[in-house]
Amino acid sequence: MRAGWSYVGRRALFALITILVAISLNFVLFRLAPGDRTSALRCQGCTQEFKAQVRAEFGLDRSVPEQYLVYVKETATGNLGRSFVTQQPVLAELWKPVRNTIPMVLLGTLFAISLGLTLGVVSAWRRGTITDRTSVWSGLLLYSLPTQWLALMLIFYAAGPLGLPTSDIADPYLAYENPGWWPELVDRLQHMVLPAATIGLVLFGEYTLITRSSMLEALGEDYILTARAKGLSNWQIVRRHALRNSLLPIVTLIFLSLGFILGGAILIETVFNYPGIGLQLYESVTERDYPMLQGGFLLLTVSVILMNFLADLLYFRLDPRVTE
Amino acid sequence: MSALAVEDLHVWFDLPGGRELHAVQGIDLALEPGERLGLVGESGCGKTTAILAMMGLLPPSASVAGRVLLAGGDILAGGDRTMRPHRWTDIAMVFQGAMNAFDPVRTVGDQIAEPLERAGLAAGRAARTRTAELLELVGISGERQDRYPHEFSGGMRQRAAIAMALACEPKVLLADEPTTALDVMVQAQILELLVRLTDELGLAMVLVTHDLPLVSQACTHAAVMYAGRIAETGTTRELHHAPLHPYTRMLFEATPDLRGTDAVRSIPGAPPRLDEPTVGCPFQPRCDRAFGPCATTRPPRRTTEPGHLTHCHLEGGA
Amino acid sequence: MSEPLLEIEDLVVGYRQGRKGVVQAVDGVSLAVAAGAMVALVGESGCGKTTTAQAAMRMAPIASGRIRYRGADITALGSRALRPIRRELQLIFQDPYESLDPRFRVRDTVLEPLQIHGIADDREGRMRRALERAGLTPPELYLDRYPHELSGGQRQRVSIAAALALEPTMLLADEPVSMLDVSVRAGILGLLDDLRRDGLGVLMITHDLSTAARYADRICVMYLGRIVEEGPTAEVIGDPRHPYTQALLSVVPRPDPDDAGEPRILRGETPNPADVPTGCRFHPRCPVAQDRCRTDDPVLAPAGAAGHRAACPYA
Amino acid sequence: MSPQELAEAIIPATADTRRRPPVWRFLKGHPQAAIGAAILIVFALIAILGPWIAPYGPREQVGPIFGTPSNPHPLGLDDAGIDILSLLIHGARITLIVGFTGALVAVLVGGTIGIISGYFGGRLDNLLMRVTDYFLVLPDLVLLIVVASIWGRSLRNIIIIIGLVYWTFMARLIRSQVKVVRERAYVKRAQALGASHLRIILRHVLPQVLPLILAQTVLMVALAIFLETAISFLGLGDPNAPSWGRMIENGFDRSAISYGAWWAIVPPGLAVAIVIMAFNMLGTAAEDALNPRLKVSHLLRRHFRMRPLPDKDAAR
Repeated sequence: MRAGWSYVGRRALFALITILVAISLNFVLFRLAPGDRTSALRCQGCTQEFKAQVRAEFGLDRSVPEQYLVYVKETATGNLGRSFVTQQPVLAELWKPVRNTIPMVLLGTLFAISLGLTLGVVSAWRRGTITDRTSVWSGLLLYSLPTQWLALMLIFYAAGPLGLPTSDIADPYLAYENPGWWPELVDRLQHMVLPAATIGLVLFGEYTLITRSSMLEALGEDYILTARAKGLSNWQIVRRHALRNSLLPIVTLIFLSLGFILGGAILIETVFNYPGIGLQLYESVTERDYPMLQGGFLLLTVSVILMNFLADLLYFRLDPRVTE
Repeated sequence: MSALAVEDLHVWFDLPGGRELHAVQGIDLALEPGERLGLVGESGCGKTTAILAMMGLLPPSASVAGRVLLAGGDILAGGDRTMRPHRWTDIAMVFQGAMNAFDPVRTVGDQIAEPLERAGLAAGRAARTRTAELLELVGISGERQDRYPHEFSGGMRQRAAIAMALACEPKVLLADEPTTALDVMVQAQILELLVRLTDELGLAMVLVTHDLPLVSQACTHAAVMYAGRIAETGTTRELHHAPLHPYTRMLFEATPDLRGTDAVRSIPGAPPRLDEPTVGCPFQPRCDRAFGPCATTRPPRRTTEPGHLTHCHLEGGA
Repeated sequence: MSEPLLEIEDLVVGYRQGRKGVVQAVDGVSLAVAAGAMVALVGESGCGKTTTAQAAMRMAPIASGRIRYRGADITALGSRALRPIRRELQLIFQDPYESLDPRFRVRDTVLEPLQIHGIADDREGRMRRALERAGLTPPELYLDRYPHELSGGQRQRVSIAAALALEPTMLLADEPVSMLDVSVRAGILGLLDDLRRDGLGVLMITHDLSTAARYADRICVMYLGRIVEEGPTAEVIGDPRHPYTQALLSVVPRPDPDDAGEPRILRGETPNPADVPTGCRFHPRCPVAQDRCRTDDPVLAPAGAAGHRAACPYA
Repeated sequence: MSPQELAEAIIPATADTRRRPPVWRFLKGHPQAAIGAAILIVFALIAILGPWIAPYGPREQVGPIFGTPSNPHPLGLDDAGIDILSLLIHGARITLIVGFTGALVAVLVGGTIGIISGYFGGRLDNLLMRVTDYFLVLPDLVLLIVVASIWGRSLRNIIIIIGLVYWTFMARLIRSQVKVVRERAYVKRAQALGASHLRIILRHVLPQVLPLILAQTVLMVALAIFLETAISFLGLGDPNAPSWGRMIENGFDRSAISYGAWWAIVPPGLAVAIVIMAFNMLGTAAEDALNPRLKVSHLLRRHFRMRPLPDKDAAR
């Protein structure tokens, strides 16, 4: 197993280096913008006091390489600067919306994974049947829908009949009534349904297609013929041999699609006015709150990198060949 | 009673456009326990298709006719339904690329034990013990059953594939080019193993190969296939010393011998297409002894010694 | 026999393999091929026979040693200076299904070497002559076919025709028939034999001793990057001196079931060039190994008749 | 036995299937791809003929705000009283141009790097693949938002950024293909003959990977269009280009929902969905056709059939 641990070590090192690259890229991208962090162009409503504080904190009167080092150091210690709008630390400002986003995205993704994987497997198994064709076409269709548009369609055509709220994360009147945790939870969930469904539907299409073709590839392998020769039933072949092998590429793809999911979250939260990290980013863009934008971008990139690392670990668990 | 008998086996494949390819055109084989039969032929002659048909492993585009008798009972009559109970328990197979015959994410032992559990022969601890025994039988330490296929070398994987085939103590073993892609020395090891196992366990084995010398050395009997038919069957000695079919003789003439001095001659031309009906003898265009009836009449089945059969118009040997 | 065409002297080829360091695929190989001669390089997979041929073509990184062609050192020539040599030395590949570009007609495949070497005069004639020489007559029948319209044997002949288009003096054939059906092998080997009689030098790489025995003048047996035995074919086959050659010969299947001798099957796996034993490389598998074999690395020394050498003190 | 070997054992060499079918044969054999191609041709014609077939101009107020669909305006009017059908027709050109050029940038950059990396291998390959590794983990839309908000809102920027985000996918894919082709004997032979790298790449390598490049380009156009609508929706699109993405944004931004003006949002979204779907249909079908591993399945629902023995005399 020593070879295995060196694999884990190397993937961890890669993740660390990638995070450093992401931090550097973040620095460069925002340096390329006109003006410095505190110029009138970029920090219109800032007080002189606030500007001076930012200048000192990030060494803006020093040379660019020195600024870079300060930036890396500050970032490493968790200081991502202060929001221009609220003048509060970025990290704390980001934490609130992130807490709102995670359950919503998780709900949608789990929905997509469970349904997409099932339908993909069934579809590959029943290749060429009506079931297969239906799931391929519906997968293609869902995969092709613009996320924001699907969200709008749900507002137009699903919210009314289902009696679901289309905006915000909670009913504002509920706070005055203080009815206890159960109605509040139900209210939260009701607000989550449509955003999560949008994410779920879009991903569901993608996952169905990926699972299907990955499964089909596995079913063409020689060891499936061996399994058939050994007298295993179709179900045993799928369960014991095809499934695990076809899951290998899917795991990577699901984790890799996290970047896509986060992008989707921006669009969805904007449509549903759902106070998550996506809406926060959208507002930072419209309000030109660069520190928040910079911090949000870094946070999302790092979370994608960590997810990739998780995928590597999972791959290591699933595939005995991964040691080199 | 023969361990395995094949009677008038035909296989067709559907081709696009409603056409058909008649891959196996009525072959007969019979093996006693302990016999090793080499099924020899060039690529595309139908030898692999024939043994896949004996295992019932053909794709849905295939249709089959004829009988496959295991100890006297026809297992082919009901198609896949009557085949399945016999697969691996009575008739097992060693595949060509042992490299790919194993699932890469499950241990070797797991995959050897799998048919044991399926057939209700052994489970849990008993299955592990049996798996270890099987591995020892093919010369691999039983402790290696927890290893994964990629941790085995090519030769070891082929041994493990043989162990897997023997799991349910079948009476018949089909081996499809078991040594192709292996080095000469490893090939010798595998052949030695197969010969020893058939002798010790009284297995009947069909060895499919394109390599005539291999059959001469490893098998007691041989069947030479050409264009979906059997050109000649007999003992390996009969085939080498007194071939009845010119194809058999010409194949030997095309094979260089380590210490031979005879000229090595290739066989001109190429095998016929199997998606069109053949008139007369399929080998006639390439045959150096073709005469009148060969082009028009399908050669009759003839025999000289018991068990030495041919499909050829020539009388008195090739 | 005239002056050697191709001489390989003390060739060492190393590959970097991951973090394991350098693997010596070929470790001190010397051989020579004369005009009108066929030399067979025989051994199991991973013994370095293909790498040797590639190094002779200057297609593998040479760590040390010399490659001479017609007496001229080509070991360090740049790609421009190498061009005239590349006209004279031609490779023939193992797999006829992979060696032809599926998008090229036979015509294009055979013309390509002429285009690469900028030979403009009589292209058509050269192409036809090459096809005829390779046994594809009349050429008109094949010129406009794609590889998928040819049989395996025909593909290999096209491959040989492409090699002959530049009228080379030396052929390097890497397992030229191992992917072909038995019935057509003899035709391809006979063709190579005819070319040898016409005065070409042929270096044939093969794992099949029967083929080598039948067609080659000399046989070099390789084991783990070294030549362990070499000599005239009749000598090596009839009177093998190295225990490895002896074992190898004993397991070659013979067409006659009555010809079987007692096979001396070596145990263990095909050796791995990344893990070379000390002393004699063969000692862990050798049936006659002594204590000194563990430490002493034997060199090729005369054994038996003239020109026959083996790398074993007990030969 | 591998699928290819099985096919070869069964079918004589004369029926070899190694050569790839030409485009029309591919379309004929894959209805999914044919439908996709047909849809794309229709949209391409609309994009080309836009100014001549659109009933009104893209900035022409022809009726009331959010006018309902009616006879002269079958898809209604938007928040500025502009005819939506006309906007759709004008927008087709912009959307398709962004999609195609964005994909083209990605393909050119990624394809070149993929081929160089795969063909030459070694240290250069290592370096280039490390770089793509880093790019691969960047969340695409988020990066796009950041860059667009810093660089400013213009079509050119969007195209460049789309190209820069997606070249990595292309490079990875092409590289692995080229690595396979590079080991083919005919490439080795050309090398042994002393052919230049450029010649080998152009004559032997590129033609082999071209079908895959084309399939991927098609899929990439879909992605690029997707990204354009997303970035436009977030208000970072080109203010002067009325693309479909901007139409959706406009509808949303100007409260089409509260007006109940579904016609301001449904048609452009539907157009985007149809075009993306058409690209995906074509692209995935091509991808599947190029994947030999999908040709054989050993899991069977139906089995081989039994049939009576043929009549002996007829067989003769």
